[in-house]
Amino acid sequence: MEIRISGASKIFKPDIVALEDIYITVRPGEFLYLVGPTGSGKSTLLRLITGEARPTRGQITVGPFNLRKMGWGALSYYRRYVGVVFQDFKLLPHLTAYENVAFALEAMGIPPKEIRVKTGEVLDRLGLWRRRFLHPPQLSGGEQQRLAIARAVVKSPSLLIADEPTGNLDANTAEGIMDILLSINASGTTVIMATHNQYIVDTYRARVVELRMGRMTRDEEKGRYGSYGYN
Amino acid sequence: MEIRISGASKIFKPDIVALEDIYITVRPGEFLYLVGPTGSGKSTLLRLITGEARPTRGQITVGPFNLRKMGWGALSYYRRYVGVVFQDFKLLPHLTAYENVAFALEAMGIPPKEIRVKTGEVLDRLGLWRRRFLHPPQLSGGEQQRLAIARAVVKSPSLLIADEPTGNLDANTAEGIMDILLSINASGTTVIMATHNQYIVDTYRARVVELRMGRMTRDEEKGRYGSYGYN
Amino acid sequence: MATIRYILRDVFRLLFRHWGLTILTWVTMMAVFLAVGGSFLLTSCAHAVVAKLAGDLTIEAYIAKEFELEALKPKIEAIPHVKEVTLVTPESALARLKELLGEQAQVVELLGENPLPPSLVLQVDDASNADVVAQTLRSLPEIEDVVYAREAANRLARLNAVIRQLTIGIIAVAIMIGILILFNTVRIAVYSRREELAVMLKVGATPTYVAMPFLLQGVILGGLGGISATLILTRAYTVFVKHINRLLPFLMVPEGGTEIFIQLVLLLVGGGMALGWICSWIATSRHIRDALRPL
Amino acid sequence: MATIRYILRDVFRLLFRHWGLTILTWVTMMAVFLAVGGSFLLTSCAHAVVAKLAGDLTIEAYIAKEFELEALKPKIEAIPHVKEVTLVTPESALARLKELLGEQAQVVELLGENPLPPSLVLQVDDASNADVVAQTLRSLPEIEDVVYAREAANRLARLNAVIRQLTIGIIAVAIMIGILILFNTVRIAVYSRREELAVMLKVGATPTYVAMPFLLQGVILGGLGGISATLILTRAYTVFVKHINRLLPFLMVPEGGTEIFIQLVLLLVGGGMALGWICSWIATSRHIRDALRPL
Ligand SMILES: Nc1ncnc2c1ncn2[C@@H]1O[C@H](COP(=O)(O)OP(=O)(O)OP(=O)(O)O)[C@@H](O)[C@H]1O
Ligand SMILES: Nc1ncnc2c1ncn2[C@@H]1O[C@H](COP(=O)(O)OP(=O)(O)OP(=O)(O)O)[C@@H](O)[C@H]1O
Ligand SMILES: [Mg+2]
Ligand SMILES: [Mg+2]
Repeated sequence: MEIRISGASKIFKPDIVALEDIYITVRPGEFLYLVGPTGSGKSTLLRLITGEARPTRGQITVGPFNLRKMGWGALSYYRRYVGVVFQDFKLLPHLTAYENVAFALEAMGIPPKEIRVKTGEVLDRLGLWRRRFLHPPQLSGGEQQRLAIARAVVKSPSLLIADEPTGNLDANTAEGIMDILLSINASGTTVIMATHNQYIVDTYRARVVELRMGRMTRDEEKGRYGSYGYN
Repeated sequence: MEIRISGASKIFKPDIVALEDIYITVRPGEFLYLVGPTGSGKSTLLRLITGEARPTRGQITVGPFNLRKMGWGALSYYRRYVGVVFQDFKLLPHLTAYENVAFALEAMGIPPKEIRVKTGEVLDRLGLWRRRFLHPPQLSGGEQQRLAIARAVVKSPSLLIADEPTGNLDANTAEGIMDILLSINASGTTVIMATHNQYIVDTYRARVVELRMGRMTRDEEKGRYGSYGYN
Repeated sequence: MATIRYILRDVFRLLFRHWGLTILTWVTMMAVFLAVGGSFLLTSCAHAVVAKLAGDLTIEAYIAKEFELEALKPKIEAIPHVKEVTLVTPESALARLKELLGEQAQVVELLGENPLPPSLVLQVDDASNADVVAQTLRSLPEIEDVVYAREAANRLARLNAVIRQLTIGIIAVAIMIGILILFNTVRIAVYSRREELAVMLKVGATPTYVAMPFLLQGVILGGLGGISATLILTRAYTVFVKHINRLLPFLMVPEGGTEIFIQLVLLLVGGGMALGWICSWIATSRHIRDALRPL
Repeated sequence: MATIRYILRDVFRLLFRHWGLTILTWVTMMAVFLAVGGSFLLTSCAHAVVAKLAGDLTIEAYIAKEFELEALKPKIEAIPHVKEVTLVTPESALARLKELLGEQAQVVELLGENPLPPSLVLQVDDASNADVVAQTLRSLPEIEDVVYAREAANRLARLNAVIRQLTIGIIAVAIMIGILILFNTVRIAVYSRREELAVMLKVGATPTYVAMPFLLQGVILGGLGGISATLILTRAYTVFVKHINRLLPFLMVPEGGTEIFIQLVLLLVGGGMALGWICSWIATSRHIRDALRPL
């Protein structure tokens, strides 16, 4: 699905300008890093794309969906095609790790057998199979983060949004996660990933969009993390 | 306050060995990094020190407090002297950023005037003063993390426990946080910090304790992040 | 479809995970329905007792000697609101007078010839119609005099009216209280899960899929509350009526018939399920709207 | 101390942040108290009516001609449970008989000399004591005969007993339902904040500091519910009694006195506050215990 953001601004109630005049087009199957200092508007931009937030000005379309004006029904239909790794995970604490992943498939009405196979596969791939009966609060920070990734990835989305998916992971595990994201991307899924991880961005080179104080300051093919790193 | 952990093990209900036979003594005023891959037991060890978890075997004392056997009253009294930055922040969503910080002082019965001064100072220092009226869900990931740090730091604790305090921060901001933690440490506070941030550990050298699968595998003065980094 | 399976599983999860809350809500609903059903039974029973008393109320019509008693009977029976007519011959009237005088019955012996006229004793369908019937009777040429407890009839009629008002009032208040409590309970229950609800919607669940378990939970709890209240009331009413009729047989409280319990079932079980659905719907839809509203 | 200030501020935060919930809880409590207080008033009022009817109950004692009426009176008045004694001379007895006979009063003219004995009319303090008093009277040599509505006396006594049982039963059920609903409401309210509560304890707040706002909130809501229910009941009772006494003056329902409303205030406001505290305590302490229990 192609993403077109044209002239999007987001101003929060009193006067917080989270985003200003953003123009980005993401081609289907692209891999895009979103970088920038804290509070620069990365999560807000991702929220515009997932339909959690609506731009104050400007247009956003994702494939056939116009996110400016979309009803409830269309929104939940749209979200089936979008996998999201939230910065704060947003796992369901009353479900086990297994159920948290299975739920994303159940909501799509997929039959139980298929769910069992897919959920088992993805948990195994993310090293969570032995933790499948634990509830999110019983998991370590990194395990929670991997569970959030598993839930986003399991439904083979057309678009994968990952907000800081390696913040709680050690370097080795982070590389493992990148392998997964890249292989999903290789199978045709568009991936947008907001990150502070300089090593990842500089190693797995891809398109980099930089935000600073809500404005787009850089958009490079095969870019680097940028100057506000550990120079 | 001196921390003595001798022979502590933590086994979760069925058979998850989160920690095994840990011996650590932390001198008052020391700065200690806790490193190790995800799920190696760092948070569990910190929880033993804060009294959130109780060791299955072994002893833990912090200054005059014996954490093996401590009643409710003693526990909440003890917690006034310990500042904790939780890995998942644990901010109060119905309070504003300002109130979240002020609350930690109110719980200690500190008079309003003093609270106003201290809270203002710490918010300013962490760059959150302009966000003081926002509620945690309205803050960016990095802002939430800094707010969690502010809340732990504001009460000038004798012991500061920080679990992955830079996971959602860009490199510049992370360095700013390290400056704050080091200056607190310089004023006599013991600091224990669990982290995956190789750059920080390797730059601001201090004692490093490494955990792997619940066992202590390294304990070095002026140590380095270790071999499981981006080698 | 698989979706239905998942929804049903979620309903049972909702019910069993917080079984303490489920039981409390159930018992609360039952309590509310007990109050509604109890006041329904109590008032309908008071109504029956008063109706019974009113049925005991009679009008006596004294008949001029020259008319034939038997011929008059059908004519009287044709008067509207007259339920039953009994003939009283002068002989039985004298016997009743003796009985009335009791200890002083020997006085009657002094009378010689029986001076009492023949009469008719009428029962009216409702105490409030006694006045009308009495007037109709007075206008008949055959009737010499009409005697009835006008005051008692009026009292019963008014008592009946007041009890009817009270019934409506009490049931209305009980139902309002019930709705309030149900709604509140469900509202807080959903409120405590509003974040989960929001997450589910963010992960691609449709509003219907998310809301349905809550709606069915509401229906099940409402239905359970209604059923258990009906069972308890049925049992309690039978015991209560037996007790009352043993202690106060003159009240002749009606034993619970089938049709009164069909009414109860419809009122409590049907009402409970409908209420459960509506309350859950109101409570859930609000949070769903909140969760789906973009920032 | 500063702590008290913070706690009071938190109470108002709790009350005003979720003002919808506050109002709902308040109204729910009010509804419960209306039910409790209403059944209290209704039954105490039915009790008063029956007591009034029982007071109308009289025993007639016929006296042998040779005894002096006036001399007998103090002796009778000394019998336990006798409340009032009235003398009835043979002349007034005859007048009553005529009245009783109504249309057939001319019969009495045939009697010639007045055959009726002098009598005493007694009022008993309670219908259930009528039997005892009657027996005592019969044992007196001066008394020739004793006549009283034994059946009516027994009925009233039993009715009184049943109403007393009913009062206790209804109030007990209403209070139980009330406690259940209150507890449930508070429980869910605290439940929905259990995570905040846990965080507060982790940041160094004492259990007391965390629990106090909930306890005070419970007390305030309980008190408010009680006060508003009392006000509504006072007003409603006055209107209701006026209405009833206009429609059914013979019942002579007692107007609400001061002492009945002092009872109400104690029952509802005091009870509400105590209940609010207890329910909040149970609900809160559980979550505090859970939050402080180490892993
Ligand atoms: N709902 C909201 N109301 C008000 N301000 C908001 C809201 N959401 C975000 N903001 C503000 O908008 C700015 C951008 O937030 P955003 O979460 O997009 O930052 P970010 O780039 O994701 O930062 P981080 O790297 O720390 O996650 C922040 O300063 C934040 O305080
Ligand atoms: N309450 C619990 N019940 C069962 N298992 C638990 C519980 N808490 C932690 N664990 C398990 O113990 C192990 C250690 O967890 P811990 O949170 O200490 O890891 P960590 O070193 O902090 O990892 P991370 O860097 O990802 O935060 C994990 O595998 C986790 O699943
Ligand atoms: Mg962010
Ligand atoms: Mg951890």
